[in-house]
Amino acid sequence: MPTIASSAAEAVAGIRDNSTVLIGGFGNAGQPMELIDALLECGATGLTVVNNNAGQADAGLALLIKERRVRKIICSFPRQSDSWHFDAAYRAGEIELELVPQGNLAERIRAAGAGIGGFFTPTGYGTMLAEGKETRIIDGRGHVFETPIHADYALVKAHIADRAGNLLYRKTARNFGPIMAAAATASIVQVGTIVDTGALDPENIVTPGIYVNTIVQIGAGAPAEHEAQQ
Amino acid sequence: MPTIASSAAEAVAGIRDNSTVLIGGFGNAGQPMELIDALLECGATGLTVVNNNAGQADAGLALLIKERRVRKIICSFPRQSDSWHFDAAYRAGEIELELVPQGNLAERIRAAGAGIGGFFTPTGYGTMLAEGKETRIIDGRGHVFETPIHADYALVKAHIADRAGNLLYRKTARNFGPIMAAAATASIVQVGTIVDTGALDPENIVTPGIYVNTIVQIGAGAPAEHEAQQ
Amino acid sequence: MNTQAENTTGTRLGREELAALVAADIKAGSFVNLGIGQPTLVSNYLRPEQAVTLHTENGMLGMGPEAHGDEIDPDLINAGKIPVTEMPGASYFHHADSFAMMRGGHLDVCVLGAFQVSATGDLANWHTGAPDAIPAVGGAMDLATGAKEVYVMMGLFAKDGSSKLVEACTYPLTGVGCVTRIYTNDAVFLITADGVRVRETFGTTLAELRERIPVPLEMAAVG
Amino acid sequence: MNTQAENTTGTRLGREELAALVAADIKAGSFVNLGIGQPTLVSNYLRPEQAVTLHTENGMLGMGPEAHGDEIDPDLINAGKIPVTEMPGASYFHHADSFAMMRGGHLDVCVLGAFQVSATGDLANWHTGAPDAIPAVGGAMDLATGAKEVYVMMGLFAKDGSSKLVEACTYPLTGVGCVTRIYTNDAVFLITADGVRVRETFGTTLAELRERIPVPLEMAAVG
Repeated sequence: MPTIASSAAEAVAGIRDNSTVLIGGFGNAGQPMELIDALLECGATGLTVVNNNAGQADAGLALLIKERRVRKIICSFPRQSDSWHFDAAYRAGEIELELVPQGNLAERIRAAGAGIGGFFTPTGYGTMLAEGKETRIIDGRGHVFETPIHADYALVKAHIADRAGNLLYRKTARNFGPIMAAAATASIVQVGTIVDTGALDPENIVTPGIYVNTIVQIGAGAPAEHEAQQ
Repeated sequence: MPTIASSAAEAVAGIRDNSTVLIGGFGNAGQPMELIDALLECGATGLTVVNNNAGQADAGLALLIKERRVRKIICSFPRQSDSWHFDAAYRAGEIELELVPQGNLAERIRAAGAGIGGFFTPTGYGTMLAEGKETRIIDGRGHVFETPIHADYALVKAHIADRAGNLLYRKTARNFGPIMAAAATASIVQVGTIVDTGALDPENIVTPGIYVNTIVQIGAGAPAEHEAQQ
Repeated sequence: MNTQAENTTGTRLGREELAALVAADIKAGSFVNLGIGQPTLVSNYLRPEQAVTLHTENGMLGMGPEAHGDEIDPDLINAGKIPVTEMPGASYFHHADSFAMMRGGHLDVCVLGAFQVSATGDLANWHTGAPDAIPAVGGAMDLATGAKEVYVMMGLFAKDGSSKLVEACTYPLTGVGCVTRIYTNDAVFLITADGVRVRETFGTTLAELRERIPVPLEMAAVG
Repeated sequence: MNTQAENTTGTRLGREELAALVAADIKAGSFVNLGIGQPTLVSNYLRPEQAVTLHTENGMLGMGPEAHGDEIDPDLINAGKIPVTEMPGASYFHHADSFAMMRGGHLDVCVLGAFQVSATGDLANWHTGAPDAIPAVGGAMDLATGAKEVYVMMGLFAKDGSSKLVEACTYPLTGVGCVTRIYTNDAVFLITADGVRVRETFGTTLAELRERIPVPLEMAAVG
């Protein structure tokens, strides 16, 4: 059974220095903004962060980077028009970047949750992102060996949770949430709504509660037209 | 867009000799019995079949094996109290058996659909089922290298399809269906009900229509209390 | 650990008592997979306040008791292909997701039967190794490899009187170094990095066990 | 293939005409991913009767046109982070499932921009290779590697007049041997096992192209 925290601050209070933290979201969709803000407030530093991007503008992950809390970032697309805090930290040599093709990033996170020790993927073969990596020709096609990305924590935004931790997401805000929840030792999830156990149709659960450790309800959450079905 | 076949016979008519065929189901749940019967009728032989079991009693896959249409079976649990047709074929040396731990079987099928060239799994390490296979110690733990199981066809039973091929399953009848549909060049799906495109909630689709080539509606299908939501 | 204070009770445990003991040892809130056969009995002794969630590897969390009469739904079965029921908070998923859950170490406890367990926790429970046997493994290797804790329930002695707790398994292995506890009618054993420890005995003594079991045995420290 | 009968038209294609040409070439019923930038224009020219299903790698099949006004939903965006809409028959899935769909070869066509394409279909479209550039790859390598057909849309010549269709890419590669067609304002090229074939030209000739492009060129057989 997950813990239900009363605030984002309480939800992230256990995050220690030098942790690896998966942070969900693609653009603003599915980004656990209140949990990231709370992580900034709690002061944990020396973090390894895994996210599709490396922060945008002056909010969320960008502020964590600005404050030099992030020692290393593993992501697919750091450089954006408004990634100035990452750009500055990177050019100053104050953040380590591991650049991973987006699908390899997703599959490596999935592998961690699924107990896979590593896998061969065709993506990236023959490119500079495969340099130094083991390669293998399988059925005539070049493949690169990629390893799982395990993490101490995942910060995830979902739409609705029940008290058993089962999660529903909303549209393309689903993105990295389900695989990150499964890959972390402890998953911390912010949701718009918490409903009683039994209120969600078991056929439609996207993240089973086994992957969820802490839930916190934040604000009015996402639009409410997608209600729990039963 | 999938083809909507008017009968199981029409749905399987394209299956050629020496094909590899994934067959869904765990026990009777999710077993595409009418498609298997039609496969028996259509006469295709020299098949490689992938299923969790190797047929039970005097029906379905057991009859395919009895008629010596199956050259090789890849499965996790062939021997059961009523697997007499498999037992006889096996003892006569008339069927090849590739025995795979159930989770490795599922992951190998998933890998085929996901374009993964192979993966290291801890399951089976140090056992006779790893003999002759590549092994590797990863983070202090023994792993076995397993390869994807690609197939020409998948025979799957789902609960409801829309005309775009999106599928819902029912309870534990989901089992191998979604990963088999993704792993085959052509997926043939029997369902209880076909609804118009747009009648299913996009949040709840289990198998997206991209993985479905042929649909056939069979009988009254499964119990109807789990209706399409929108 | 609530039974460690009294390391020996007067009589050998029956089948149901053993299931009750395993059930009582499972921590509240655990996610558990119970293997086919004797381990399934454990579910009868889980108390609602333990809030244990049962996993069945054919794609479900929140499995309820066996279904009877009108409850029977052919689409809702467990790994032993027995009709079961659904608890509030249940979820369904496909086979790859289900075994990912196991392999990924998300289940707290898995309870399995066994032919033999070695002093280092190797498990043999899927194949007799007889030359004419048709092998069938199912999910046994996945279960043995995946769960955080693997509890074995078995008779301590084979029909010929030989110990099933052995120095090294002679039957084909299911998993290497995976078993953490062995529950038998005669005693409970803990497999530790320092060797096999006897947590408690039922109608027998450490000395008697040492005579019949070809593995160094010590009593567990009482905690 | 409907344009093969007339291999040359009078004038260089505009941006919109090129998008229309690509759209017309996509087979009915295809599953297609349109890359960020110029390829996105193609969606404006897909006809409803083509029944093309659009994939966006951030977890959706059945993506509709860009959302405007009240349609805008911050939870429904495309890979370029632009609000979009949902078509009947859409489905949502997580990132690993979405890229499994791509990597597994289930998309019929992916349309991408490019810095350079080689005569053997190598693609360079993610990184200028400038020493001070901060690299960002996103889903480019996954798209290039996964789709059954990779169509590139690009200007044929760089600002300095050099050909972007090259013998070997000088920019860092996105994928090896993955491009099957190149759509430019001047000509359409097919990458075949026998070399580069010119399917049609727009306001130029094979002879003119041969002068400026450092790759052996032949006209495609008209079929």
